[in-house]
Amino acid sequence: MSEAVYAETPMVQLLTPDGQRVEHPDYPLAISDDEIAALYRDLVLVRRLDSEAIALQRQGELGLWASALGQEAAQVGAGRALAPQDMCFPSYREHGIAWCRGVDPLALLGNWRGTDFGGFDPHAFNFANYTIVIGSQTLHAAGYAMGVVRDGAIGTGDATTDTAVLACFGDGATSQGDVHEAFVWASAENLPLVFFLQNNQWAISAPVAVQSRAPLYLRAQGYGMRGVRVDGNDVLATLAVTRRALEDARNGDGPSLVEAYTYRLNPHTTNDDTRRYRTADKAEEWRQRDPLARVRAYLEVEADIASSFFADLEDEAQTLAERLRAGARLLPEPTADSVFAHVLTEPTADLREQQEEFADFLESVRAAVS
Amino acid sequence: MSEAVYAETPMVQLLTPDGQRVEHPDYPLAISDDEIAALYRDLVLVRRLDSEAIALQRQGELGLWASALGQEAAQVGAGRALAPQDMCFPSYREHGIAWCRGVDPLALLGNWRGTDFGGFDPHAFNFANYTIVIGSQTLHAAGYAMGVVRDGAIGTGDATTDTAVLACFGDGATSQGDVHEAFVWASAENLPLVFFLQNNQWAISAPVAVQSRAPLYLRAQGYGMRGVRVDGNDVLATLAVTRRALEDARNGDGPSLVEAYTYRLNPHTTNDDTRRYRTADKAEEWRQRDPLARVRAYLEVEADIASSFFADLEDEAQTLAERLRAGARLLPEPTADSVFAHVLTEPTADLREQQEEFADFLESVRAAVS
Amino acid sequence: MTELTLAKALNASLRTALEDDPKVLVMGEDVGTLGGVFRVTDGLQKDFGDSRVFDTPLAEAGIVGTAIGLALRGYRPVCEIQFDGFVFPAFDQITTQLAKIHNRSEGSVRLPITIRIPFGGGIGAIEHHSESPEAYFAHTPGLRVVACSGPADAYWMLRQAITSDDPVIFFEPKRRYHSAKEELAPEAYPLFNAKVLRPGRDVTVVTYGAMVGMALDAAEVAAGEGRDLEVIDLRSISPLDTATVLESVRRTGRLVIVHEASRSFGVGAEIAARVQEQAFYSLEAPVLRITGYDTPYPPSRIENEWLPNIDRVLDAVDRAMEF
Amino acid sequence: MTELTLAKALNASLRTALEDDPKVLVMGEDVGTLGGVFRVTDGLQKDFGDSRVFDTPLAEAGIVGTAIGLALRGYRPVCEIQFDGFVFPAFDQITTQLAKIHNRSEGSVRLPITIRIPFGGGIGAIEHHSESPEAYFAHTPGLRVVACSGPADAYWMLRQAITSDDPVIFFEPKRRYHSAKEELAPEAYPLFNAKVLRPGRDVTVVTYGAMVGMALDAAEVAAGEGRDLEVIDLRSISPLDTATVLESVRRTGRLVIVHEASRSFGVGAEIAARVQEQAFYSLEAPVLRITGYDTPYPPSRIENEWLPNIDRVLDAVDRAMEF
Ligand SMILES: Cc1ncc(C[n+]2csc(CCOP(=O)(O)OP(=O)(O)O)c2C)c(N)n1
Ligand SMILES: Cc1ncc(C[n+]2csc(CCOP(=O)(O)OP(=O)(O)O)c2C)c(N)n1
Ligand SMILES: [Mg+2]
Ligand SMILES: [Mg+2]
Repeated sequence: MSEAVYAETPMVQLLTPDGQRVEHPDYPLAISDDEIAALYRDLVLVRRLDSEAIALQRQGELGLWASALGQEAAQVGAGRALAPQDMCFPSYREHGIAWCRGVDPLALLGNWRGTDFGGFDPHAFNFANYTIVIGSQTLHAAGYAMGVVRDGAIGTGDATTDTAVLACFGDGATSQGDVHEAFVWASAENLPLVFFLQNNQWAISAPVAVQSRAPLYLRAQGYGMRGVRVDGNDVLATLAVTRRALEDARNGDGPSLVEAYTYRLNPHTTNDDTRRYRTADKAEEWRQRDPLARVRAYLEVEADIASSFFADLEDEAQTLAERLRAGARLLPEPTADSVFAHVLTEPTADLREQQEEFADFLESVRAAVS
Repeated sequence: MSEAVYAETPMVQLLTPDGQRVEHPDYPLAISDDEIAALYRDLVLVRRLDSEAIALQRQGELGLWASALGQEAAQVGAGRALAPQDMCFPSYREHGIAWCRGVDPLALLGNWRGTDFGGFDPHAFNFANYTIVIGSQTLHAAGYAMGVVRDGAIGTGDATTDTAVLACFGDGATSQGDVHEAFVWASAENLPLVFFLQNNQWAISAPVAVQSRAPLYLRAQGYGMRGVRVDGNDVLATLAVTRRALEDARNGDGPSLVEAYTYRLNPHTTNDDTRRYRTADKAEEWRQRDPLARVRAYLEVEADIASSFFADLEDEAQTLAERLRAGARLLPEPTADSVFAHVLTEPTADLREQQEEFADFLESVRAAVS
Repeated sequence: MTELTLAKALNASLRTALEDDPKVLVMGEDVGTLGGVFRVTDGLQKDFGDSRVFDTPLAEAGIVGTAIGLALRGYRPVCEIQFDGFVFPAFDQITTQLAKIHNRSEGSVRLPITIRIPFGGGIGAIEHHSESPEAYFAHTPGLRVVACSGPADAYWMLRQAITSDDPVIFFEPKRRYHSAKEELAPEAYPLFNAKVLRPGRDVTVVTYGAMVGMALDAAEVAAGEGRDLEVIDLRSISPLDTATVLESVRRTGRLVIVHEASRSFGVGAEIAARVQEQAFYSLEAPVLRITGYDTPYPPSRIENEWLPNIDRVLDAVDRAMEF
Repeated sequence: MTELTLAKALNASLRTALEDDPKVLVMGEDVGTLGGVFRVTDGLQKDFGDSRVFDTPLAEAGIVGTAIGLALRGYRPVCEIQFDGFVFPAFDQITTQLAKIHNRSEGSVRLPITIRIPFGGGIGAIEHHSESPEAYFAHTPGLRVVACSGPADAYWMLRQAITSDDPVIFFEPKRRYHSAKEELAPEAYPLFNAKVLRPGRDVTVVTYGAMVGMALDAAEVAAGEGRDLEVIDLRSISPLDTATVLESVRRTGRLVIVHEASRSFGVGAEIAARVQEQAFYSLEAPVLRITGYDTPYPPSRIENEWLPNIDRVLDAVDRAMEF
């Protein structure tokens, strides 16, 4: 993307692609170098888990993976803006936010390995399970926010209990009726909800122009919501903008739409082939805006951090990678019991019978094989 | 509604409630007194068919009726803005537009009497059958407009073939996902489509505030569409604004949203009871803005029309009423054949068998009765 | 106990649920000030406030989707879908989310959501207001689907549905809302069990919803003709109480299934398939189905003829007896 | 004739349809430059231009709803739904509009729309990518529902679906897209007729979609064990070609129905219900169903066990024979 286009749309930026801190009048960000280093650590580890998952897919250990390469800053910025009590509703690509919420990356892999569809308890992390049907989760987020309002958990001034909700979705998702309905609910009921839209320019092979002729953050206005576009490759800007929107939500000042302008550097999933629909040069331009490089540049040039920081981080990433590599293969396999266990909270007689039938069948297969 | 609220939202008006012509810089309207009289005739006859249908319902001749009382100007304004080749997709309350399209009002009654679901051939009038599932028809309108584009029937400059599409829906419908998706399609593909939203302030018992905190015409902006609010009780303004939007569409200048600001004076349908959810004084305020009265005031005071005009029109209305009264009772009853005739374009063996079974059953009932 | 109409019995049930559990919410289009187009929620907003009983924007996906979110936050929403024909915009949220999230989350999340749907015809309505979509939901693992047939049972059934930790699609026979009053059952009967309403020896008639009353009437007429029909109100469509049906069919040897929904791929097909499999040697005649035809629900002036009725049921009984 | 994979056969079919009728359009998510996630529309946009073969915004209700409008304007759209699990946002448009407008308009309007849906499992996919929703559509009057089972048949079936003046839901067994090539059938076979693919005397096996191949394999194995299975590819689910099934069952006296979809309220139930009714005295054993279980489609590492397979079919054959 050329400088010109980058500049054409007003977009909040606090760290330039070459690592310069800049100020934005509406989004002052007081942040220490250690805190920036911590964000950098997140970015590196998230990227590492992503590339490790791709490798696992290539090795046949995962069936599929949806890479977040290029979107780490958007996700870590949003993820670190969340308070512990806030609830987040991801789509299927929010590995970086999952990381920030404390979800073990290994727990994410089962979904892609085909051992489970969830992998973790949403209540334990205030982070919902991945949702694949495009846009659905935005309505869950609106409903959760309605619950927050009914619980009186906004506008009390207590920063440890006032609660906001973050709904994640992509540029393609903006076309779905569900996302609109979530906008309707959020604005009509003034919900403590932040819509976090990662505009990574693509919905599989469809460029964002297939979905909209107007910049997406403008959609908010028509509902009487605040809307803002932030440089999604700038972790500081995304942090500041999302933090502000979440604060507004917690304070009872209603919903916002945050459009994190970014780019999906990898194919849609490991199954996808970008050569069929986009040229490499566009991706190359975006690589120049790499979300990690600018933070590293800042840290190396401007910040006073431990000299071992980068090496230690590389070690940590390596350890993580090894853990994932070993752990993926050990994820518990689905069984007759696991398939039937949670169809309903109490099995029906029919289900019990079918479960036994299935278990017997698996047993007979196992017996035949051995 | 107080003068204050009326003024609060910018709204195109060309004829004041007391019958004064006013100008609007963006919507000049050159219209003769005879043409205004013709519009008045439409308004009167549409109101008459509406009140006659209500009477028929009270007499048990119709099962239900959705009254358009108070919305006649919006509907006649929009209906008369359509060119013959334009296509219109109504919801279930557009009796006034049906009238303008030349649909025999009697043909509308079968739907409410329970003899049919359609009553006329949409292709014959470029007016789709009534659609009850809220919002659905807006997507059909978008698709039809896509067809118009593919046919090259826009932007040729030929006013007799360049074609626009009008999609009608209500304030309640704006919340439905389908309506959003229609906005997405229309704007992303720059379709020759005018969204005609009659904001009659109510969706059954829900005031428009349940759907939105922002004025509805603003919704358009977020999609990069033009949006305008017009005084929906002003037939001249609605005509001018819709005409302009349709012209833009025919010229290839893309979609618009026209919000006709009006009021549903009657209950939602003949089944509804407004006393449960709104006070009479609001309706009374709106009665002061009656869409017919202002045109009549204009014609009586400012225009030079035949002295017998009003009396002749009353006679015509009376004739129409009598025709409806007599005709409703004669609408063809559904039969075994009619129920099965159009399930598919060719009946299957199963359907044929069931049709015979049904016909035999009806025959046996008839035999038993006689 | 006093006698109530179905609408009033359901209203009483919602009222008690709201009283008993502060997490219960009632939501939907026009359920607030209006009290619902059928008045089932009459007076509830006034008494429980508009944060517990509230009108939603006009969008069914939104209603079910936000109910899911509310449940995730610990609430127990009861959603009203205004008419059967308007549940389809919510179909995606129901099938891909409501029915699957408990499973997806490996049991971590429970969605104790009740979706009330007035269903069936016979009220002289326009298109989309007389549908019987129960089979779609019954074919969707992860949902429970029940249908009440009248006031006596409905009070408890709705209370049980609301206390269920699984999503329940709760069908209400709308033509019964304001017709004959009944005394409420003194206590709850298991929600997922069928009920033999009239014992009989000759032919078993299985049905649910508004057709239960018709089937009982048919049984009266049949009795006059010396035929002893056993009438079973299915009550639960998913799970199906096959045991109760089988026990009956093993005695009578003959089964007629009645429902308003179109015949093909309807609920009757599943019952027939199970019964012929599990009571193969007991059947003296094939399982017969008296149902709506395989057409869209017809214009109302012919609905009473189109719907299953006493004549058609008796005709099927005759055919079953003649085998 | 050359041999083609299923994906290529369907591609050729679409290509010919586009060539033959300028009103045919191909639309859906990623069907343009990408050629569809399964490459079924590969190259079509390049050759027919982006006003005839085009990517839509990401919204299935919008895809079907705009296809309806296009049909009203005289077009003949072929919509692709990317995966079975993503048809549900379009369910309202399909059931309340697509299936009903011809009827609503008393025949004035025809909606010659084909909705292509890759369906079924076995490809190691994540949630929502392996569903078998055919029964929902089959239970909806006003739709025609077909499923192809392999390349040979698929070319003609899709052409016939596209020329049909009724809406057709066209299911494609996605796991077959890129597997074994077949020679295309030299000519079309009636779209709504079932086909006896393998004659046999002992037990009739009825199935459709990807299970057809498995059933044929099972028949091979059974033959080795001295059991002669007749295998019928249903092809059309609605209308059901009951006549072909009955003719077979009257000969064999035994029927096993196989499908991937969950058992309860599935397509198998309707077939069983019809056969027990219309071939009551011919049945030597109850009609048996081998299907997906009544659970959500499982995580892919266990899908091959969960899905109907040769062992389970043979087991059912044994049970049928033992009666
Ligand atoms: C309802 C639905 N339709 C189609 C799909 C298939 N699909 C998966 S991802 C995707 C594109 C999503 O694009 P976007 O919302 O921009 O998110 P991104 O993948 O870029 O993160 C599509 C069409 C789906 N998952 N759900
Ligand atoms: C999908 C759907 N849900 C609910 C209904 C029931 N219903 C009929 S009209 C109506 C209100 C519509 O309000 P609005 O869009 O403002 O149109 P108006 O009736 O005011 O003309 C509702 C909820 C419906 N017809 N369709
Ligand atoms: Mg994207
Ligand atoms: Mg309205």
